[in-house]
Amino acid sequence: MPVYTDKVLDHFMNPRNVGSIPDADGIGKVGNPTCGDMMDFYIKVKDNRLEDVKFKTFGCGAAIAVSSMVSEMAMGKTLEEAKAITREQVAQELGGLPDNKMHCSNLGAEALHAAIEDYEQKQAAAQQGGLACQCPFCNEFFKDVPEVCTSCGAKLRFCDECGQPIPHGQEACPTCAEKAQA
Amino acid sequence: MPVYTDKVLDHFMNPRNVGSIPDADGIGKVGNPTCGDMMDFYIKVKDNRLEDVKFKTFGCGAAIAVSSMVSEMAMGKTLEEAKAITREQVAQELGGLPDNKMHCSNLGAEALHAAIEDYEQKQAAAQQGGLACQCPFCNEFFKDVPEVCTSCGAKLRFCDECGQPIPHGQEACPTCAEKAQA
Amino acid sequence: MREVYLDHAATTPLDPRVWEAMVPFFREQFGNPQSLHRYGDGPREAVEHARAQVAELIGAQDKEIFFTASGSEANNFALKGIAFANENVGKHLVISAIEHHSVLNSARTLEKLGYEITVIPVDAHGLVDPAAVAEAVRDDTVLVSIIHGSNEIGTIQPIAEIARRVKERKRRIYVHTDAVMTAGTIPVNVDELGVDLLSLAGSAFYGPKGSGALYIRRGTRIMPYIDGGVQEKGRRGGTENVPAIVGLGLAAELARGEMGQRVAHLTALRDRLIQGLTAVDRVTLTGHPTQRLPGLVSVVVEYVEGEALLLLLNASGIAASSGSTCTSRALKASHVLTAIGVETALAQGSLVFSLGVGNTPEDVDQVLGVFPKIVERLRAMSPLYHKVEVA
Amino acid sequence: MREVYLDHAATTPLDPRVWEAMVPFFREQFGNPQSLHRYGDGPREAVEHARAQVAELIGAQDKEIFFTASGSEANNFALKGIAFANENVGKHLVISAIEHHSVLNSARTLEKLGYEITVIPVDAHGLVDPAAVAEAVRDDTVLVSIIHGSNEIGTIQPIAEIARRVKERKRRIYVHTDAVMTAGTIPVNVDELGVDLLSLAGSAFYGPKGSGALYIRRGTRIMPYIDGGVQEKGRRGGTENVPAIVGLGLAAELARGEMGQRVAHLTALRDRLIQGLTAVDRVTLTGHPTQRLPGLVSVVVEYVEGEALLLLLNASGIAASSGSTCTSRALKASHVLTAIGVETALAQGSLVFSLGVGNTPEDVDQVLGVFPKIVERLRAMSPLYHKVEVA
Ligand SMILES: Cc1ncc(COP(=O)(O)O)c(C=O)c1O
Ligand SMILES: Cc1ncc(COP(=O)(O)O)c(C=O)c1O
Ligand code: FES
Ligand code: FES
Repeated sequence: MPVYTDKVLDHFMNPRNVGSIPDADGIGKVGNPTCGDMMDFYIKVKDNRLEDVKFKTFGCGAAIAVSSMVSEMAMGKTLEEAKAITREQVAQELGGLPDNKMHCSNLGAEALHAAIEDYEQKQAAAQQGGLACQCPFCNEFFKDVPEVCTSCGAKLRFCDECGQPIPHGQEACPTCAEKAQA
Repeated sequence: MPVYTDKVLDHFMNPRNVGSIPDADGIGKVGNPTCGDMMDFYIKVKDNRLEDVKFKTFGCGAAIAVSSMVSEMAMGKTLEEAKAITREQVAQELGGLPDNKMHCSNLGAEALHAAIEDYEQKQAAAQQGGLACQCPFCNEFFKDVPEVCTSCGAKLRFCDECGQPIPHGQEACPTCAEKAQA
Repeated sequence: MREVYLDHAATTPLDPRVWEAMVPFFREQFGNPQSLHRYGDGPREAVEHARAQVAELIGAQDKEIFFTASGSEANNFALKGIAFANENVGKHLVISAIEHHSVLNSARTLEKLGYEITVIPVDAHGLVDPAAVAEAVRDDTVLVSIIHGSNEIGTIQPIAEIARRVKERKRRIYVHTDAVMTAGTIPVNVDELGVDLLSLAGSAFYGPKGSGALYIRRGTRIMPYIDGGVQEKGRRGGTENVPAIVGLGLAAELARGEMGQRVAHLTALRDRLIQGLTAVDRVTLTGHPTQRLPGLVSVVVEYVEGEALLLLLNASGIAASSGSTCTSRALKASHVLTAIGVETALAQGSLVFSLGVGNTPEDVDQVLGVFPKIVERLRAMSPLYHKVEVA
Repeated sequence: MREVYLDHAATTPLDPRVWEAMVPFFREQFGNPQSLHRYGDGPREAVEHARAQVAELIGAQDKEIFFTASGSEANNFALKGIAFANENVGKHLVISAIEHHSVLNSARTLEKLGYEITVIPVDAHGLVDPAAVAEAVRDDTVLVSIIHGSNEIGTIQPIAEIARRVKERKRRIYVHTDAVMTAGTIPVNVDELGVDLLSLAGSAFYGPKGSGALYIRRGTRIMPYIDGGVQEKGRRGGTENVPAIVGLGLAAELARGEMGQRVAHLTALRDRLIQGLTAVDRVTLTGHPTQRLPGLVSVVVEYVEGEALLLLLNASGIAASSGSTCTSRALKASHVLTAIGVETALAQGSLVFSLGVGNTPEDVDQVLGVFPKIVERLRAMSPLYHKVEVA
């Protein structure tokens, strides 16, 4: 009796949709390495449907399998359908997960939802008149780039290359790094 | 690894000198059934030597083997030699005893010594002029039979048959019982 | 000489089918069930299968079974685990006067640690009065622990009635039963008994030594007793003894399937043996005449000592046991015999024959053939016997 | 696929010679060692023989060996048995920050019961400073318990020096060491170590699961932990697991006889494996570079997670383990890695390969052949890795 079902192992050994999307329409990041898991989801949206979904995951076998499963489940779905994906559904699709790994399936759904939310906020921002800059801390949009976020008060740093804000405590610009990697 | 040595088992299975001596020169009784062990030793003495030794024992295998061994060791010895028999010697002769059974070998030696002491006291009493009666409680001798022991104050009862005192709390006369049994 | 084993209460032989099932887990399947790699897979599956087998034996859910290394460990776990976890509720426990030493001494240890213990007496047949237990329960009582079947006198307690009465008195009180002698031998169902905790041991029903389990009803507040890693859901640390657990599981399954036959077989032999033994002068049955373990025969033989009886029986090829002072390392007569009012002097002559599925009527006849002679021989040697005879 | 078992710290395979020695005690020799009849004789002798074998392994007297069912039980016994028995002396214990869970959680349980625990930190190599231990000892300290060899980082503690310093500070203080990883693997002598108590387990050196022992120096005041009958001189109740004890005994004898060869063999493989693994970028050894268990290789692989590594290694036929959060049921990173100052994020990538006598240079090569690819593959998937690469 292996800890994981065959389906989990298959998704772990042959994960679908690994990678990032340099010009993603939405990016969702959850977890952090201190807790042992971290997931980044990237989405491309077309006609309200997920045209492409990619992920990068640091985490256990379940975390990787869940990421893969979620990406597969979400692919091609409308945003509303994708938002309705729950961790129970993910676990069920995988043929079950050990009790103590249920939070991994939670993370997968969360990261996907975060990516969709990110997309929707950007859309909203665009509708609000092409706001140039978004605070990496509170997700508020600005037309002009302030020194300090007018919404949450965070001090903003910007990448010399692309001008995007760099999250607090990080050395490199995530936007450029994504591109360089792609 | 049986609990007992072959020698112990031999003495237990084929105990030497089991029985009582109706006209014993000395009787030694130790232990009581509540503690799980009780030994009676009977001796016949001739020319300061143990001419005959017999025993009755209620107790475990070790107790029976020890009784048998002690009777064999004592047989033919002078009283002084017999009094020098220790529990260690008994245990050694038996090839050893389990730790928690050492008290049984003690009992054996004690019962023998008690029988010799009984003999010596009777001798002393005889030398003191044929004292007729001995208190069963404190072993004091009397010329005339008192109602109450003048030494320890115990109330004495006597056998209707043989006139010997009957120990406290006992129904039958031990002296007659011995004879009836023999 | 024909050998007759009549000491199944001490330990049963291992069922060859159980043995066969254990073998692979000593060899290829040696992995640790906690391992994530392939070596852990088979052992883990086997442990969980065994858990289901044990659960089914006593009508429990799989998750309520926690493996231990012995019945004694299960009893320690139950008493101390409950006591330590429920200190804030109270520090009072109730046990009976005829518990196994692992319960009795656990209670004594708790006493030293500041707990209070009430010991419920038993009647001459060794029965606990459920009303007395209910009455002993107080506001600060956290556990009632009563043995199910006695290994010394065979009496089976009315646990269901005890549990019912106790819970009537105080709802949130835990009830434990030491079912080492009954689970796997007679029908035992945790819901019918109404208990929250139940101890069992594999070596009592043809399973391996080193195997045992504590049933813990869901929702029971208990502290682990062997602190350690994540094994047994963090409730019992230590690398799982996989072969022993596998053996316990199969032994449970076999016991469940064959229980009816086994009980009938044992009961017939038991009654035949009781009848023959008690036909000897001044040999009396101890424990309850009918409410007793199907394979357990316990008697008291007057004027002789138990160990000496055992040794002579052994010399005749018969293996039995005794609760006499001389057979106990502590050199004290059995507290169980004392509790049923057997005089200490008589308790010295206690004998216990415990039958097993492999015993036959011939075995019983062999005992009955030698028993009177052995008793006579020792009585002839006893300084107690003739005196009474004469009197 | 060629299978390579490199998880001997989790459990070792049973030595076939040990197995052979155990078999009779599952079959004809099934009796209870406490039985007075013939069925008890062989088992009793076997148990005492095993006691002598274990005693000899660690330079103890036979009477100082008490069998348990696991290393964890031995650790619980040591800590709680000493704590409960010496309450009148004091209620303070000293342990290190890198103890096994069975020691750590026993200490925590004692804390709940009103005892005070001082935890001594370790340096980056996982070493305890003897001076720090001596300083932590107070008038009310009853026990110092320091692990001998760590199953997670391999570091071997200077127990002799610790015991010396402690006894210098306060004479009547007990010193215990958890030697589960060392006894039977490297030379261990209770007098040279100067300890009063020492835990060991058979499954760590090719003995059976369900076997363990606590060494208790003569004159040590300790309470039984599993209360029960007279087994183990009243210090540990429960029917003796005879086959397991027999197996432990022979495993101890074999270990003593073959220790030199075994250590040489393991050390060579270990160093080859360490060298190969740490040649990969951002893979670092944890624990002490030289003062370490001969068969234990522990590393941290940056940017990837341990369980994922294990699963891919498993898919390549290699069985290993990890102290990452994801492999612990408690979902907390290993307290041992935290104690040696490994950042929690890095601790996620911990890997432990533990070698055994059956491993070969080919096994090491198989690991080194796949390891870089596996790391690369997971790093490619990791959201952490490229960021740092770029930075
Ligand atoms: C250092 C150490 N102590 C104690 C134990 C517990 O041993 P067991 O699993 O036999 O209870 C282990 C187990 O691997 C260990 O490595
Ligand atoms: C009623 C009862 N409880 C507990 C035990 C202890 O079981 P173990 O020897 O497996 O620890 C026994 C042992 O025979 C027993 O008869
Ligand atoms: S007479 Fe009881 S132990 Fe010997
Ligand atoms: S990512 Fe850690 S348990 Fe899944």
